[in-house]
Amino acid sequence: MADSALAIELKGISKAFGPVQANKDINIAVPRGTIHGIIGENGAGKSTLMSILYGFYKADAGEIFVGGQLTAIPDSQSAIRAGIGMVFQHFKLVQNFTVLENIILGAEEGALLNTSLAKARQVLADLSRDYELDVEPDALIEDLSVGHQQRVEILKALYRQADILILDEPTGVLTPAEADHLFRILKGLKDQGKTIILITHKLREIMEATDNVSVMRRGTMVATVKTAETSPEQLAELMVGRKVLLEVEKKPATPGAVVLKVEDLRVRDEHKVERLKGVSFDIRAGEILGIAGVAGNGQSELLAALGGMMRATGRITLNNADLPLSGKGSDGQSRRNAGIAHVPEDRHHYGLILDFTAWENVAFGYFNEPEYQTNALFMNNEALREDTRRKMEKFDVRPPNPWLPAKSFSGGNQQKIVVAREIEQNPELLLIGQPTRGVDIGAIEFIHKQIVALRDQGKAILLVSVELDEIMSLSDRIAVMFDGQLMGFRDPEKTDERELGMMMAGMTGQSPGKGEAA
Amino acid sequence: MDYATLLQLLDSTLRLATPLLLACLAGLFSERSGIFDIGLEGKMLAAAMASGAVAFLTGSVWLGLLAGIGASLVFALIHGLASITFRGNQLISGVALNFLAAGMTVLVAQRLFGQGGRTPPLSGEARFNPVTLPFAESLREVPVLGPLYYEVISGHSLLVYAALGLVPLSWWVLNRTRFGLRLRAVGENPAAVDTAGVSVVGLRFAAVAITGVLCGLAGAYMATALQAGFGKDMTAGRGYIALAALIFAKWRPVAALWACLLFGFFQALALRPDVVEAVVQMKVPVPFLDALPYILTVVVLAGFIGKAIPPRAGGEPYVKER
Amino acid sequence: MDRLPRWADVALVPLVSLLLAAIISALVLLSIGQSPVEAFNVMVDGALGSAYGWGYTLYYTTSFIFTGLAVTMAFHAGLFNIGGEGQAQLGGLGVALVCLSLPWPHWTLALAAATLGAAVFGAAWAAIPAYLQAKRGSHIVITTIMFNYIAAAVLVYLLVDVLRPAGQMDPASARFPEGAKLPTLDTIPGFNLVFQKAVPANVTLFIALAMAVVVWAILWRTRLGYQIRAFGKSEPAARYAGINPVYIIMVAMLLSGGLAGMMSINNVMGEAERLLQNSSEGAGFIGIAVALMGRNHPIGVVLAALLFGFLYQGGAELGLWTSIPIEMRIVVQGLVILFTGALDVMVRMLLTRIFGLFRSQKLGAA
Amino acid sequence: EPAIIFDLGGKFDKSFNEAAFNGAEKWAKETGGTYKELEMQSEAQREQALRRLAESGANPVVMTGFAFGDVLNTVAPDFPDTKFAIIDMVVEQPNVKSVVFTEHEGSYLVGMMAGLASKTGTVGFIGGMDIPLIRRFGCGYAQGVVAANPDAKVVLNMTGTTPAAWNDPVKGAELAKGQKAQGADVIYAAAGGTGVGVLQAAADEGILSIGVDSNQNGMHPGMVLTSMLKRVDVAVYNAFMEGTDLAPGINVLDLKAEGVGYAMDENNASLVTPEMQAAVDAAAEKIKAGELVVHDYMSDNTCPAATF
Ligand SMILES: Nc1ncnc2c1ncn2[C@@H]1O[C@H](COP(=O)(O)OP(=O)(O)OP(=O)(O)O)[C@@H](O)[C@H]1O
Ligand SMILES: Nc1ncnc2c1ncn2[C@@H]1O[C@H](COP(=O)(O)OP(=O)(O)OP(=O)(O)O)[C@@H](O)[C@H]1O
Ligand SMILES: [Mg+2]
Ligand SMILES: [Mg+2]
Repeated sequence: MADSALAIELKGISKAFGPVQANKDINIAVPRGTIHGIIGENGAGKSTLMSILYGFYKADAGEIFVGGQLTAIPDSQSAIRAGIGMVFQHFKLVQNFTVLENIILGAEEGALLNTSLAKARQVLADLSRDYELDVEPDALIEDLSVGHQQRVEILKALYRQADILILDEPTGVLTPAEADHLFRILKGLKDQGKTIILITHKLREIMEATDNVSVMRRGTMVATVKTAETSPEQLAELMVGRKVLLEVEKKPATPGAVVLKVEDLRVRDEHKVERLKGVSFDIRAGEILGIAGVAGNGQSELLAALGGMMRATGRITLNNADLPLSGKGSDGQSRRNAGIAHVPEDRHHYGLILDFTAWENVAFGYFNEPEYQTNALFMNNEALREDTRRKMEKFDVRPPNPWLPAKSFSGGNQQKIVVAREIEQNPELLLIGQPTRGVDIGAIEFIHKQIVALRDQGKAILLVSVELDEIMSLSDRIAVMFDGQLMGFRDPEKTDERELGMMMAGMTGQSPGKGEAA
Repeated sequence: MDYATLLQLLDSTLRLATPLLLACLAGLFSERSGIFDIGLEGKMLAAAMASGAVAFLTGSVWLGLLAGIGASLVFALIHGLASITFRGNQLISGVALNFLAAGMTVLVAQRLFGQGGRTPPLSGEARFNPVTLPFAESLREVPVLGPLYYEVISGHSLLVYAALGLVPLSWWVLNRTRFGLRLRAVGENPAAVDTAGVSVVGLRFAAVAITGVLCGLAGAYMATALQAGFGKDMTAGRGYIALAALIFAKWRPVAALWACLLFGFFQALALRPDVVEAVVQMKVPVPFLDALPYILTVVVLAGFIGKAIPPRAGGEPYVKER
Repeated sequence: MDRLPRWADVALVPLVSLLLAAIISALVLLSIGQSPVEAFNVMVDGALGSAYGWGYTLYYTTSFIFTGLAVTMAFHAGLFNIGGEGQAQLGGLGVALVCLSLPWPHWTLALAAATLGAAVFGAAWAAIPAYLQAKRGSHIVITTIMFNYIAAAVLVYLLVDVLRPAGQMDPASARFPEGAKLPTLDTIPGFNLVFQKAVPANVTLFIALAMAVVVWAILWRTRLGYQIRAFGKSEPAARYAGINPVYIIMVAMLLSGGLAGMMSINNVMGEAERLLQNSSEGAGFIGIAVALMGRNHPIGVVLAALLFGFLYQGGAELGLWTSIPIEMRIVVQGLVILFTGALDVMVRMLLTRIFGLFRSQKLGAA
Repeated sequence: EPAIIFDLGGKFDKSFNEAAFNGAEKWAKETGGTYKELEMQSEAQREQALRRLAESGANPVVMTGFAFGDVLNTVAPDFPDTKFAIIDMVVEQPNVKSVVFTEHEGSYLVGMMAGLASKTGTVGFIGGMDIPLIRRFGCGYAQGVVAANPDAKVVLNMTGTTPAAWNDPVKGAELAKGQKAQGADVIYAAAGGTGVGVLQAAADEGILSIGVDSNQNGMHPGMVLTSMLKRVDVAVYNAFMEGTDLAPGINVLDLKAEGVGYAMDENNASLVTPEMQAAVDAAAEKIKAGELVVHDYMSDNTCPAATF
């Protein structure tokens, strides 16, 4: 018998994507008027579960109860009718429509627009007042900030009279101030009797905002606990399945001469918005500089500019030689020739060609290397395959078959291929972004070891990661990035998550660290 | 150029612009919903054949029109099946359907009439005949405007006026109705429509069907109004000119009208090299006039006269993802 | 969705597509009251049943290899070049200008120069759409369509007002000099044992086959080809790897246009021996079907070109000896493009399901 | 077995090619024989078509249209045992018969008819592809018009410069409407399949038209003044009759030989008064007798009565 005090109850939900079992016999109950958190590693199946609840995917098996009633949700229309609203990780807004048009889309009254628009304007005014959700109804979405776009998404759900609101990783793209504002809004909604399901990776947010929390691991639901009765440590253990020891064993650094020197680096995006606002730092041989920060504060642009993927201004020198920042000699090939290797943040989008075989991917970016050529005309594919086999064995890529296309390796193994390719080129400087995103614990440890080993060979490493733990445990020096600028440098031994978190939110930490830019 | 010549050119322009306009509006609906359609030509051709054949066989132009729309719809739905249901390459599908239509029309017409892929000439009720607008005769003597009204505006077939009427109608549907809002949205961001609980597939099929209907009108106009019967390859690339006009008009209905009138005017001019020569005081090669719509479209595409930004989701099959 | 085994993906998918196209074609024939069996017999007999038939089949095949390779080359760079038709016609112009410019002493010299002329003119016609795509993001499909029409207009103008000899009525250039006459297969020792009468298939066939090897080598054995393929698979990734998009788009399209242009040494120099209006006769478009059918691999392209050569010669024979209009071959062409290019997902789903059935049966039996 | 190849425009163009088709059909009906036929689809196919028919043993091979001239010149020597006949073009080969017509004479007669029938004093001429052959039609026509009515104005248009101009009824119709706007009330179409559109538009607009090559009077009864007959059918019929004994050389079919003329039947009986017919017939007799010489545009590329 289902409980009518429950807003949502899912029973025995399973979903497979081909060979991948994304959800396995999931049960979860969400009481009415609560904020319910869901955590889990990348790929644990959180988004899949919520997409099933929202009618976006169809479950292979299982039942959904809304307000105690068994409810079939074959499509999003049914979910909306059942009072469920969802704010996706990637917003579903029409960029060149106005806020109002986006809000009524799919929920229009009658075949003509003018009545719907007039009504929506009224409702919107009320909602904005009630929930601190003010947006300009006639603004185009493309002119709004990310935070405001998210408000539009929430308003969309509320306009459809959602009682149950699902938010999938809502803070990943927000500044700390915006995130705080969001949580205030969510509290307000909860006070009005709404039920909220919040997916996040951030234990801090779970602890601060939720009433209950469910933990998913590898497609299964491992536990649901009251937030007040748990601790971050316990949640982390539940998430990963064993005690998390993100400490990397490493000797103290012995920094040598300056390898990379960056001065006043500035980057504009295609909309001419300045994303890097004058960044200066340097990295020495045998040193890992970690860049911490909330995603979207310029870290990606920093890697792109250094890796030759984006035009920039300012000055960078590698071992005292100037590198051009635009025009000839500023592309990825030139950077590699100069001795910069680059593990990109998004391996699917940049680091690999998924349809290419492993050996073709090992030549990716290095197709001009002399050892891969037979003569001036032809490439030496045989040598390339041999080299690939060697690298795959060394980095324990499974299966070590150079002929397999990249897409048939799991995420962790794909990442190992990329890391092997870049590290094995024996670069002067390694740029490495989100090295362990979507990678399992075993592979994380392996990759971390490789990074440290490279450092110990006296190479310079620039590490960018949104995982603070990773930054803390790997870096010899930490810089925090906020709004396209570096907020300061810290010694990992002499700082803590609190201080870094403050800096990531745009506030200068209290204790001055060592290692400022020269 | 004297006034009479100008009127004659404009009269010709209106007739020649009509199939372009109908096809252009047809393409507009499909492309605004995110389905590229380079198969306008094929649909027009199929419609022209079907309408010519049925109008001849039944003696009724209206049945011919219906048959034309039906034939065009079949091609439109195959395009929908390929590009919406099976998420195939929309451009390749369009190319394929153009070939299919070019061949099938001749095969069928040859089978039916044995006249080398032609339908027999239509007459009387089997054709859309010119309509004389009210007061055309009596106002004819009014200086300047009278002849304009009589020569240029009056005296066209019903479909010409229908095409002109479809311009504001299309604008209104796109901008003032629920369907239009959703249609535009699905061409810009289908995921937004999907998560709003509206069927992307349904909307796109609706749009593709409208394209079919309008191409049907365009083809029927060719065979039963502009001409009296179908002839092999009678659309002669008009589907591609309509496509060019659509880009030229940046996917907007009212601009489409002007683009089609402009391209129709070029076609009318190409018939009168003597007039062109008299006006520009120089011999202009006719092929240049023929190529002018394409050249202008390339110039627009190159972004020299404002940038033509197609619907953002255009050409991409919709695959669910988060 | 389960993946298909590689051999099925490479061989079975195109074959099933072809089969579907053939079935529909047969239905079309039945519906217009013709016998598909008889039509097929006429086609086989006319295209493959005699040295004469082969002479034409191979002649068409030669043209289609060039245009198929042209489409393939662009496809690997992620570019859909529909402009083969215009590029081929401009290539014809190049051939004509070269052949008419000198009283060529020997065909080998003329061929070398004409090949260059064809490639350069074809490439030049592809250059503007390529540049607009690379630098201004203008959709190459639309610009190449427009350029087909512009090419046709340019040729009409040149043939009517510039190249037409005085006193000639049809819009065509003058006849090429004797020294620019290419040996046809019936004049080549060895081949003349088979081809005893004049056939249009000529030495260009060997150039086409050589180009297939060259294209294969470029795409899979050189750095340039590696970059083209990488760029075609993923543009952002190519940027990460330091592949210059402008360079790749330009080079791939110039090669593509050059290949399309080169078909003109077959038809303009080898057969017509003068430049005619619409000399390419739709071969540029058939290149799309050939490339799709051949799975964008030179070996596949050669085989598909042979198939289409058969289809074209067979179709001409249909027009000659039966009451089936010659347009039948356009229908088949459209169907092949539809099934191999636009409904390939459907075919693949179908096959996957069939394979799935086999697999579950095997499991059940085990 | 004889064979015939129709030019672009097809055998059902109601005009030039259809005349040839009728000749072939007449032969088939009378002799009970069969013949091979082929329609051109594109410029580049001509040589293949010719070779294929010769190869298949067809003899004689008849082709309609000047455009075959060049390829015939190269193909004929390869098949010395096959006889060829070409219409509208002179090809000097030992096994080729070239049939040409004096279109200017026939056009002169219908021009007179137009001049006499016109009430506005303005008549039109719409040619197909702009080539000297078609100018010969236009020039003869203009001379006839002026002979009947010295004050008359002749509006001349050509449809295009490529063979596509033979088969573009849409353009033909637009040109006819344009000529009507310029005052023309009789329009002569010498444009193959394009003429279908001209005659249609003229009928729609309520003015008269003149057909060409075949008798097109019946296409719009009461609206087609007459047709300039060019007896392509006779040429084809004769060639088929001669069979393998086809005599090579140039064969000029002129007015005297009844190779050209104008058409009278019940469809246009009401349009042509006895006086008109008498005047035209008188001129025809003079031409046959050599008393009246109609200037041939192709003889010197000039025209005394019109400028192109
Ligand atoms: N559309 C899809 N097709 C195939 N596989 C999918 C699809 N969506 C998700 N998966 C797979 O299902 C599994 C669960 O993915 P899901 O996105 O639900 O994880 P998640 O917990 O939301 O991860 P993250 O924290 O990265 O968002 C993953 O292995 C993923 O690769
Ligand atoms: N979206 C997808 N579409 C197709 N196949 C997928 C998709 N996601 C994952 N796979 C395939 O499913 C298999 C398992 O992938 P997945 O990434 O879930 O592995 P994993 O167990 O998480 O391994 P790892 O920890 O190394 O990432 C792999 O072969 C992968 O290629
Ligand atoms: Mg997720
Ligand atoms: Mg994984």
